[in-house]
Amino acid sequence: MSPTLEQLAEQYTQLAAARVAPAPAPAGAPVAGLAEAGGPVAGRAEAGRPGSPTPAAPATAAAPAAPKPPVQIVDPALKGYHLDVTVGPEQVVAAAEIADRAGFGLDTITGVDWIAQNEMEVVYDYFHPTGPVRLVVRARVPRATPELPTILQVFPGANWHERETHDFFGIKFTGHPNLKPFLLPEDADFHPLRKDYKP
Amino acid sequence: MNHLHQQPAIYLVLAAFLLGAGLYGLIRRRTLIGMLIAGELIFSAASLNFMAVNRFFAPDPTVGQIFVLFIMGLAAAEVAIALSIIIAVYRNYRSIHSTEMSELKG
Amino acid sequence: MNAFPFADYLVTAIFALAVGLTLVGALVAALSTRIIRGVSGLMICCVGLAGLFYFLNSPFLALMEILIYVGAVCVTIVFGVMLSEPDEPAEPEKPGRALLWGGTAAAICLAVFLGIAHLAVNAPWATPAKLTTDGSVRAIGVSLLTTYSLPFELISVVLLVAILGALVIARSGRTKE
Amino acid sequence: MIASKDNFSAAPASQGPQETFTLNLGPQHPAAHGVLRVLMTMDGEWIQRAEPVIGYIHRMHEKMGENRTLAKFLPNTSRIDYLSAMHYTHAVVGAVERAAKIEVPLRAEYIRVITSELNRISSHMVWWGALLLDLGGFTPILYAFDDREKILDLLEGLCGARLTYCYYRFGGLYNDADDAFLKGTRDFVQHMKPRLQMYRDLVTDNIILRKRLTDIGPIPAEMCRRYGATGPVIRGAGVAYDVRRAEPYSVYPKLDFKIPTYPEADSMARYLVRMDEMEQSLYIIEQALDQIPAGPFIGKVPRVLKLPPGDTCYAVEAARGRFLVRLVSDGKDTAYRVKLRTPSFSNLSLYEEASKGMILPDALAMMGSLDLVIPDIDR
Amino acid sequence: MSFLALEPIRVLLYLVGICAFVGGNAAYLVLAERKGAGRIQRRPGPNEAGWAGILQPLADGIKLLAKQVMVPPGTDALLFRAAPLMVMAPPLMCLATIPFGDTVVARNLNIGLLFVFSFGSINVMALMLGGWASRNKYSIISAARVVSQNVAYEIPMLLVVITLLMITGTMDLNEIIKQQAGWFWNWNVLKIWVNPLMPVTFVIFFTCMLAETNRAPFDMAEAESELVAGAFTEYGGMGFGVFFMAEYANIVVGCCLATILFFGGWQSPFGALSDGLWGPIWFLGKTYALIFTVIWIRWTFPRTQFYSLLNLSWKILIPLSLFTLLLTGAMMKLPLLFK
Repeated sequence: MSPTLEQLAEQYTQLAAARVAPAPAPAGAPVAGLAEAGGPVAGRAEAGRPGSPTPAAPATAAAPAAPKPPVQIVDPALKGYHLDVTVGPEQVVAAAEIADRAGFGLDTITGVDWIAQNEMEVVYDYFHPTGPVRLVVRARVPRATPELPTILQVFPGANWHERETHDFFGIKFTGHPNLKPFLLPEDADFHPLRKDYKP
Repeated sequence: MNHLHQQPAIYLVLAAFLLGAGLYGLIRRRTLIGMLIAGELIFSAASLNFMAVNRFFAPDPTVGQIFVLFIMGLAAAEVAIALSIIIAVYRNYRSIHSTEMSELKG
Repeated sequence: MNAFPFADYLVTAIFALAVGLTLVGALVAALSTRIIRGVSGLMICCVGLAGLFYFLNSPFLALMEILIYVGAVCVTIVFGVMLSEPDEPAEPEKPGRALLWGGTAAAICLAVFLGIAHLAVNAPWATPAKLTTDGSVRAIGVSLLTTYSLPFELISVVLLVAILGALVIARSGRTKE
Repeated sequence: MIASKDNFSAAPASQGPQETFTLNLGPQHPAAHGVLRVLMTMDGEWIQRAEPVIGYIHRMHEKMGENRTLAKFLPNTSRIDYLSAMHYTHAVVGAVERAAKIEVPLRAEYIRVITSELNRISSHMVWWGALLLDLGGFTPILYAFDDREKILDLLEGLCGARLTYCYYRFGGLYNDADDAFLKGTRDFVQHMKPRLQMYRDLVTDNIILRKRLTDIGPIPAEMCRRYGATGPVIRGAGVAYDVRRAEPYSVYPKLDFKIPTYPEADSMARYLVRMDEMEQSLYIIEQALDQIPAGPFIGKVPRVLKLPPGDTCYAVEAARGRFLVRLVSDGKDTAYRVKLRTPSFSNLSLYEEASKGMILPDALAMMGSLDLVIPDIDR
Repeated sequence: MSFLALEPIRVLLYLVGICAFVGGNAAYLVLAERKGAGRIQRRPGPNEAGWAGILQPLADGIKLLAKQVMVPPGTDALLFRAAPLMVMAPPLMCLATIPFGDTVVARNLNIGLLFVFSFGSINVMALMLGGWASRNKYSIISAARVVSQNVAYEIPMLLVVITLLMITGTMDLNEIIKQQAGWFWNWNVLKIWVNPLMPVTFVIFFTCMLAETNRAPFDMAEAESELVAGAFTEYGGMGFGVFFMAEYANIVVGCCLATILFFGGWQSPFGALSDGLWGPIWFLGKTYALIFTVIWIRWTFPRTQFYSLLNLSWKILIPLSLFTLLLTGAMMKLPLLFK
């Protein structure tokens, strides 16, 4: 029932290709990245132990500034997930829908504050209840106006995760009905996980 | 033989008082449950009268007691019905104040 | 007779207690603004009445009074109170109106009370009878099943109808939602 | 099962005249284990909407992870879910080892499995007692604590801590398991098997318990997936999802165990899953004790541990479900970002939808069957 | 001199004794409960105050007395204070008619059974007023539960009692005991030639008693994991203490009644040795055995769910007790057909 990794990669590649007018540069070569990066697909499901030597794409782990392909199949023994997808902020709902159709469950949503690039990264983790596939969807938003649509209508579980991310990073999930402070005090107007936060 | 508790007048006056209090409550109370309570007072007045007269003046002392038993049964039945009506009324009007349900529109 | 007069005083005191409970309970039931206190008043009144019934040589009815009025009627009323939260309206009547109506009602009730009390005190009652029976349960039971069997059956029918009626009325409100 | 938007709107679901009232359950309430507050909109005893309000003991572990070195951050994780500290340190240790490509000796991995499973049993025992406490049965928790005490003694002998263990180290363990521990564990397994049978006789087969839990609080598999509920919750919905099998880590692939699932998806299913899991954990411990090799207990680890830039995930099957650590590094000796994905957070997030229309005692029974640890939610 | 004259003295004297009995019982039953719970849970229970914790009730009492009775703002202060008194009065009254021995009885009414039930019914009202007056949502839910529960369980209980009334033909508690003289198979609970369902009747009675006294597994009123402390949530100090003691006093009354109705009261199990001081010994022995059963049940079972509790009454206990009632009637009247 669950689609194979390659089918998923294909779907996400199409999604990434459909992205129109990307704000940052990295979407320059959308389709190219798939085949090469997905080289060492064999043995992805078996070894979960760390330390098994695999020559898998060290490029993904490179400095975030370097342009990287939007869809990558990575070695789970090194990364802990199988598919690394980068989409535009407006595409997260579509990405979530693909994950939903493929039977993924929402693992978590979180942010990373890349203050050097003046960007915020929102990371959606998905796990699969029946297949051994894990999926990571990333989207980057500018640090000044961190906004992207909510995926609440696809995964209702995103409610709390998005609220938490909003708490910690100040990322606005447009369409979320209840973005009031969640883990922080009710009157909190700060976002402690931003790198420039000084308590 | 002139113990206080063997004077019929005391019981009868007390019964009259209960009746008066019940009447007053029935007039002045503005909620249905309040009126129900006042009604119970009037029932009690009747019971007390029955019992007193039965004790002191009746030839067969079981008659009054049986009547009081009947009154109690009726009172219980009345309360059950009245309360179910009150709850039904409350569902419809969101209020059980007697002044607020003066209209009888269907 | 008066081998131990203190006992007489005690009896009188208990009797006075019963009368007092009845009076106070009735007053609270009729006058208090909070409905829940009204029910408590009714309860107190019924306990007092039970005491009076005991003095009227009918312990059975005294206990029935407590069982039915306190254990059933008052509880049902409190339950109704809980379901419909009826405190007296927050905004009181206009004072003049309240005085007028309250005065009228009080006058009427006082008149009724005084009239009946006058009758009760001054009526040419026969002399109180000596205690014949102790109003035992057995006597009541026998007369219920012989002389008064028809009313007895009728009252059970009434109770049955009341139960069913209460069920029907209370349910119809539910299904309407 | 798609939750409509008005699930989250402020107004309660009912239309028409208001017959509802708000019940503020918690933050101090006997059934909220810890400081959980649930704002309930009730219609009589029926819950129209139950919104968990969390964050009362939020400690911002993630920020602490950014401010201290990885080795210093490690003890923090055992405070997140204080009932299954082993699993949580395991995840952090695993993530670091995965990112830094540290080889772990086999003996250390076996001891990790043994201690993890012991911790799982002790955690489930606390849950078992607490659930029965929620259901008004006071006695079982004391039996459970009696047995749990043995586990705590074993682990205390190993690492000195009784609750917030920090036994795992990057590349291995804090110290080697001595023979006393191994023998004690063997004895414990033998002791525990009849005890589990007694638990079953005393509690599981009790008709009142069955009536309290059967068909109460159904959480179907689809809802679990959409809310990300894992662990016994999703296994109680009939999905054999277990991180130990789905994303194998440590030496679990070498060990034989069943993933207990029950398709009923009700509270009883979740209850039975956990009871069976204790049995399976004992079985795993037995195997691990048989297979444990000799050798070093810690591998070669650089003195100053610096992770290569990039992100790494490591998930473990904690007692409450999937615990995921996401480490983002920028090449320094502290993590650039630590994300701790805790199972109770996701498991509780479905409470609002799942408890709709239940009556209060059932909703609390369901909450008990979710096995919540509040610091695990708040972090 | 009328029977009213001397009785009050006797009743008063006995009431003092009964107050002491109830007070001591309530205090020490709490200790017994805690000790029993400790025993069941393999822990010592209270063992600090005095030898083996024998002074624990005293310490508890002092602690409760020293605490302030808080009347929360917004409550009906009068009812709030009256409720604990109201809840304590009925068991005191009820015990006045309980015959502890052939002659050891405060006031043997010829309708003692009715007396116990009529005063027992005040208990509901008291709990309900306490819950309502607290103005606490848990308390109000609890009060509503108390009423539904007690109304539901009063019916099968009264039906069982009517069954017994048909068998014994009297409401005089001492008379009921005297009818069960002789060996223990003459106890009502074993009189299966009168009604083969007598043991079942006792089980119904006992279940109803547990429910009426709000004991686990039917402790819906308190339900500490759901309603915090139910109707007593807002009570502190001695207000709570009185509620707590009343619970135990009610258990004592209920177990006394069960002893009288089903286990031969002060009769010894083998016909002899039931007069004089032996009567109270047998009576108390049986009563405490039943009380221990109550404690035992509490610490063994989880609480039932409220609606299955009501279902148990309306769907099982009431039909069953009606059936035993009919069966008893039939078995009593059948021999008349063949005369």
